[in-house]
Amino acid sequence: MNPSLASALAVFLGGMMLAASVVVLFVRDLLSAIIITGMISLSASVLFLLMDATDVAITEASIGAVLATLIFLWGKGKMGGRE
Amino acid sequence: MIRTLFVLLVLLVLAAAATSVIPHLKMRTELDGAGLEYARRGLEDTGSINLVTAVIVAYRGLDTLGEVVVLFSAATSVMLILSLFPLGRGPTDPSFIVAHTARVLPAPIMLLAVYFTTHSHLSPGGGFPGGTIMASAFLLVMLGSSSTPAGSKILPALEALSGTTFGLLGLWGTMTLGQFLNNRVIGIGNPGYLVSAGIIPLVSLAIGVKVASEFSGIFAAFRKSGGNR
Amino acid sequence: MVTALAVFLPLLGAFLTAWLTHRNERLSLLITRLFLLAGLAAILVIAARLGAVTDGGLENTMILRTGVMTPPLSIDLKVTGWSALAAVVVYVGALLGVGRFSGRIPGTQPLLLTLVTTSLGLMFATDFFNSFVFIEIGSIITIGLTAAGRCRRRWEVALKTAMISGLVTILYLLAVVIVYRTTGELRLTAISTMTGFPAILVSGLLLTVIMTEIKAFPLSGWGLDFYQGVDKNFAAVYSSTWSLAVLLWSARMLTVLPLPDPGVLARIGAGGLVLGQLAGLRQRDPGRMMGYSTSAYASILLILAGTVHGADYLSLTLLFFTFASLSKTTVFLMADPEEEDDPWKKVSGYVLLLPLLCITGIPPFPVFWAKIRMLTVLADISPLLMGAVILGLFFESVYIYRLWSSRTGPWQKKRKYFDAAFMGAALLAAGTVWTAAGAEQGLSLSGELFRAGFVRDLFLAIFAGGTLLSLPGAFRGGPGEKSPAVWMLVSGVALTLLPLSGNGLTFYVLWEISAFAAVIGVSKGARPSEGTFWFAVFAGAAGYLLLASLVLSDGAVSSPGIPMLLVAAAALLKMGQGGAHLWNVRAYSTAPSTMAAFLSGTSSKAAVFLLVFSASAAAILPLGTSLAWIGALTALGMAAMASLESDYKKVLAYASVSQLGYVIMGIGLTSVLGWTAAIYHTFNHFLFKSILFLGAAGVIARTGTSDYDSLGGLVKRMPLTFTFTLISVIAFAGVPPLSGFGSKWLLYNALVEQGMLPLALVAMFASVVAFLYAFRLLYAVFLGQLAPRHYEVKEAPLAVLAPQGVFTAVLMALSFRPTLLLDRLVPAVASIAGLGGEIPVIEGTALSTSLGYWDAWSVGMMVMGVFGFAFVFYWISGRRPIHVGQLDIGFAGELPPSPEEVHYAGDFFRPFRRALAFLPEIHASKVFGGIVKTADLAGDVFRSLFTGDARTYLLHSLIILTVMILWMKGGTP
Amino acid sequence: MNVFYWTVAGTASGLIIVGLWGVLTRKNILRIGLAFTIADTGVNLLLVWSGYLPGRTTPILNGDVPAAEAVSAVVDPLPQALVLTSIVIGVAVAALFVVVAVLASRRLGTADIRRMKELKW
Repeated sequence: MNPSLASALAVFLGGMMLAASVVVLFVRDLLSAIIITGMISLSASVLFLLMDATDVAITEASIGAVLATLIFLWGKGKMGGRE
Repeated sequence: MIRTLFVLLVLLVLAAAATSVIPHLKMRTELDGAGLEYARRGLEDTGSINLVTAVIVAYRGLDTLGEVVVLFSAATSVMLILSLFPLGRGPTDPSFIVAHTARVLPAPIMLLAVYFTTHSHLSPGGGFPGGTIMASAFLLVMLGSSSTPAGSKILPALEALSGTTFGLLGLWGTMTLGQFLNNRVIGIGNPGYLVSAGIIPLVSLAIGVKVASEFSGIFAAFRKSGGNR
Repeated sequence: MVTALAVFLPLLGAFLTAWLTHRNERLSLLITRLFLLAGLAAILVIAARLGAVTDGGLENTMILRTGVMTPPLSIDLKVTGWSALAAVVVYVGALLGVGRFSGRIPGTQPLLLTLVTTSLGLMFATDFFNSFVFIEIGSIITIGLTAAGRCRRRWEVALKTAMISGLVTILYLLAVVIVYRTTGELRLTAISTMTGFPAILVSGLLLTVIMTEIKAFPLSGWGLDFYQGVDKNFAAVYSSTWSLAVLLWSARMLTVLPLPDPGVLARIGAGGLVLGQLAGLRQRDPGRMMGYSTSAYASILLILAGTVHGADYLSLTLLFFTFASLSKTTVFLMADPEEEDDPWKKVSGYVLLLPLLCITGIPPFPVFWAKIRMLTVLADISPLLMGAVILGLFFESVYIYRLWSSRTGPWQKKRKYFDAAFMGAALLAAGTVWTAAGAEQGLSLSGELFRAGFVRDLFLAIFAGGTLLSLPGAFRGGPGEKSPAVWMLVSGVALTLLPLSGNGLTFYVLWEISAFAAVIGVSKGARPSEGTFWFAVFAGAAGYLLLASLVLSDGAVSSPGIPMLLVAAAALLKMGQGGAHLWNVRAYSTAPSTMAAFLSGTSSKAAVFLLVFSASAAAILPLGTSLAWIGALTALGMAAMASLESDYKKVLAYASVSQLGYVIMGIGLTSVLGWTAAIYHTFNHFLFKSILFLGAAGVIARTGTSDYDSLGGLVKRMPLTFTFTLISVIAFAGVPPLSGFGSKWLLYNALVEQGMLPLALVAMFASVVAFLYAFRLLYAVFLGQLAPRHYEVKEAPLAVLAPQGVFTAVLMALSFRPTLLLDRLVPAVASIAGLGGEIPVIEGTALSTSLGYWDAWSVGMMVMGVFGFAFVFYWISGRRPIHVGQLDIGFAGELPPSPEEVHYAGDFFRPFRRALAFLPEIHASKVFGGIVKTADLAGDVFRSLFTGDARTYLLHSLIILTVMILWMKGGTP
Repeated sequence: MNVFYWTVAGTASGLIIVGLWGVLTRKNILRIGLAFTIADTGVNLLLVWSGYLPGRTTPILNGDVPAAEAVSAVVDPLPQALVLTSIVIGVAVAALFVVVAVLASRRLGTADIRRMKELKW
């Protein structure tokens, strides 16, 4: 991939991820927080791809992004409204 | 609030103190250390085209065994805890859409998973993502049925079988070549073909099945105590 | 192959049982045991091949290669003799705990088996990332088993553990990044080659990880909560599997950390030991105490890593941590998890003793050998560091003793709860024998530490004779007491061997054995807990002072300067001087009476022996005058306390301390006369205090009370006891012609000779006060009105009466013929180098000094003559005596207002009470109370760090990390 | 390429700091779990980043990359292998954490970590 394109993408993704991570901490709704965390993981897997780590990208997408999110969703469901 | 700011301050001081390490982490342009060796001789040593798999399954197979054990422990713990302290409310009837999706999708998903798992030495993928995808197929099956699917009965057996296989494959290496988990106990064959790289495909398959059964076990335990809402 | 089997067999078993556990629980449990046994066999084979047990091959290695090629490309597991032995403990711990934990909570077997493989893997790991994987498995299983355990607070504990392990993961992986980027590989040994700031950063990260994982203060908060809240059966398994593995892995890691200055570790460790254990002082929850103790061992590891190297390091870490782990396992196995608040409620302290003493490192338990070697090394590096370590260890022993002495429950009848615990105890005992036999220090008794001669033989006679004569009574416990005979015998034998010790270490070992056997003996009393605790604490303090002195003076019992000061302090504590009588009074009054007789009469002479033989006169000279004053004031104060007290045993306890004050006074004079007086008085005290306490034992055994107000008038019921007591009271009151006068006379001579008139006045005044309590004792117990419930009381049992007879015979012989002793004592003392002053001369039966002479034989004969004459005159004069019955009280027609006042010994010295109120009990209590309170307050400051909020614990870790990085960064340009 | 390199490093470190910040300050235990996940993601990024070399390809020696030129053509495979392990460990721990958190909040009646400190001092 074009180096400058990669850089631009990295800056964009990185900025988004950092912003999203702060949002996760402060957003009121836990459901949104979980979804946003999943998005951060997904963005990370794109960064992995940009760093030529295909195996890692696949694993992060399937395990880190999907599975972890499912687990947290289950947890939120089971925990109910307890805050 | 004060706590929030204080903690941030501590973390920033820590980060600032650690910044001196930056000059030591400049971007490399050439490989060095162990990475260089892997790139240089990895194919020759293991017969695996995918060097990451070569490292995971062959060179540092012990780490991977450990990794499998991590999953095993976590899954066993989760199942144990949820069986000791049930959360109530068993599986609910699936909706029409879910039920039908669940009937169609698992087969192609399974195919993808098997490909990932068995071709780990040839292309990206490997036992872990493969196993996870297998588990998601199982999850779909589970979501599509109102009772616990029949498959979950054989899960523990599969788990035990794949785990034991992994262990025994490892001990085979110790017995013949004096090296636990050596992949060259059978010839490494012709790199690039499915049947090559010694026992790497076998180990990957064992890992895949093991991971799949662990995650499926977790899902089943979750499901039993109420499923997703 | 064997290595692979040893490591991976349990894992295969885990896979198998994971499948089985849903089907056949019993089969699954059986398979678990079988796999563990097979693994144990394999590891034993390895240990034998490495020569770890017999040939000390701790450094021999055996490599288990994995993967393809060799490190740094692949991963090795390296088994050393050192880790093989630890692995044996892991297997043993798992085997001991499997039935108790997995047997009670089905479904835990796979996790338990995996934990074993993981523990072994971590101990054998040579790869940085591989270690990480093992650490993660261990944490996960810990969380899982904690949550599955039978304990109310399982969720809280599991969550905290999970959060800690989350932080550890992050810090560790950061270290992995830096290590790989700067060294290009991941072997553990590569870390030590790092330099510059990356080295500092990695050191900081790993040190934080290690301190958190091994629960070193101040990162021990979660560990304390863990041990308090966790299922005790799981804690048993955890202690000797995962906890041990992490400790030993950390032990290796600490040696490869690229620290700019390894001394940092020792400082962190020593500081953590003192402050952390200070925080533990006030601890009441037994589980949490074990947590604090774990934290102490973590600090010890840091200290060792900073100071000791090579083979010494290996053997020390092995001794410390394997035995501490096994002990902890044994302690936890004795807990009853059904009792949530205090799982040890039903355990009698007796069965807890072995593992607890093992943890505190009392000789001859294995940890002791490690401890003394560590202290020896530290003394060379920095005495201050050593002092800090000793202080920390003492704090630890305080709460451990409290844990022990507060368990007063009856013997647990349910044997099944104790099977595993007994196994653990047996293993500890075997380990003790093994280490003691292999201890390089050589426990030979053939050497001569103490110059042979009359003085030594005299003490030998005291120890042997006192033990033999106190023993018969010990077989017959008083009301509510259990027989202390066994422990008295152990203590006595150790005492008897004391004068024969060949070196300082032997002396110390015997000293401690004697002390702690006596502590156990005391615990057999009717209401033991308080007395036992205080006795243990003071004995522990004295022991640590002695140990410090030994280490500082290179194994001699003492040498001038600080070591002598420490020895003197130890002896004073042991003799209850200068305010330390708190323990004597509490221990003697709660102990079985014969045990008190043994302690006061015989055992207390060990401290005199120590002082006499460790003090070259030159060494003691600078202390002399202060010693003499301490002795004098104690003699006076304690005599006053004795007069005001109305508990038989307490009176004797105060009296005992008071009399030992004279001994201290004599020793403080550093003159021939002074020492002669001191040793002579020691022997006298041995005689009359044994008689008095044995007499008290007889009285208490028969009447069931030691309260003056309920006694009285026993003279007709127990005439022999009365006679013996009378004789010894005359003796110690210092009335001629009996022997107490002789030693006091010598002492006054010595005081006057040295020009210490004020001291002489105090001593004489103390003698007057002594007369008060001696007089009251006779009246309160034997004279006056006999209480109706004692009408049928019989003479004391023969077991205590006969020894009193023997003692009295010796006392009488010595009274009339003191030269029997002095003939040899005076030349022996005179030949001790460095003692100044006049040498008394013995001519015939008379002893003379420049101030005058004393002829006991003539005086005795004269007194007898006078009495005989009076008796004969009385007899001839023909007056018939009127017999007055004991109950015949003439009150001139008045009825006594209340029954107590009939007994006129009740509150006998009320008038003196106010006059003497300024005296010591109050002040001693205040001083010690102040010390305790200050320590508690200081401890509370550090305790308050542990808020219970897991986030705070994580914050501690991060703050420590930041501080360490900044600190080390500042240290290197 | 330096921009890319340091951007990833900055993102990763930022995620770690924010994640830890969240762990140390949030009260809901599930959110603390999320914060851990974020920090983990940051650490994983950092690991892969440490094996990154500019202008190279995935360490797979198929037709595009001949084995002989591998040394100058592929990125470092080792950190990738480590990250795979780390990801799996991360999700395993997360699963256990969530289960414990759920049960803790059910048994204690609250998901507030400040209430989970019965054991202290």
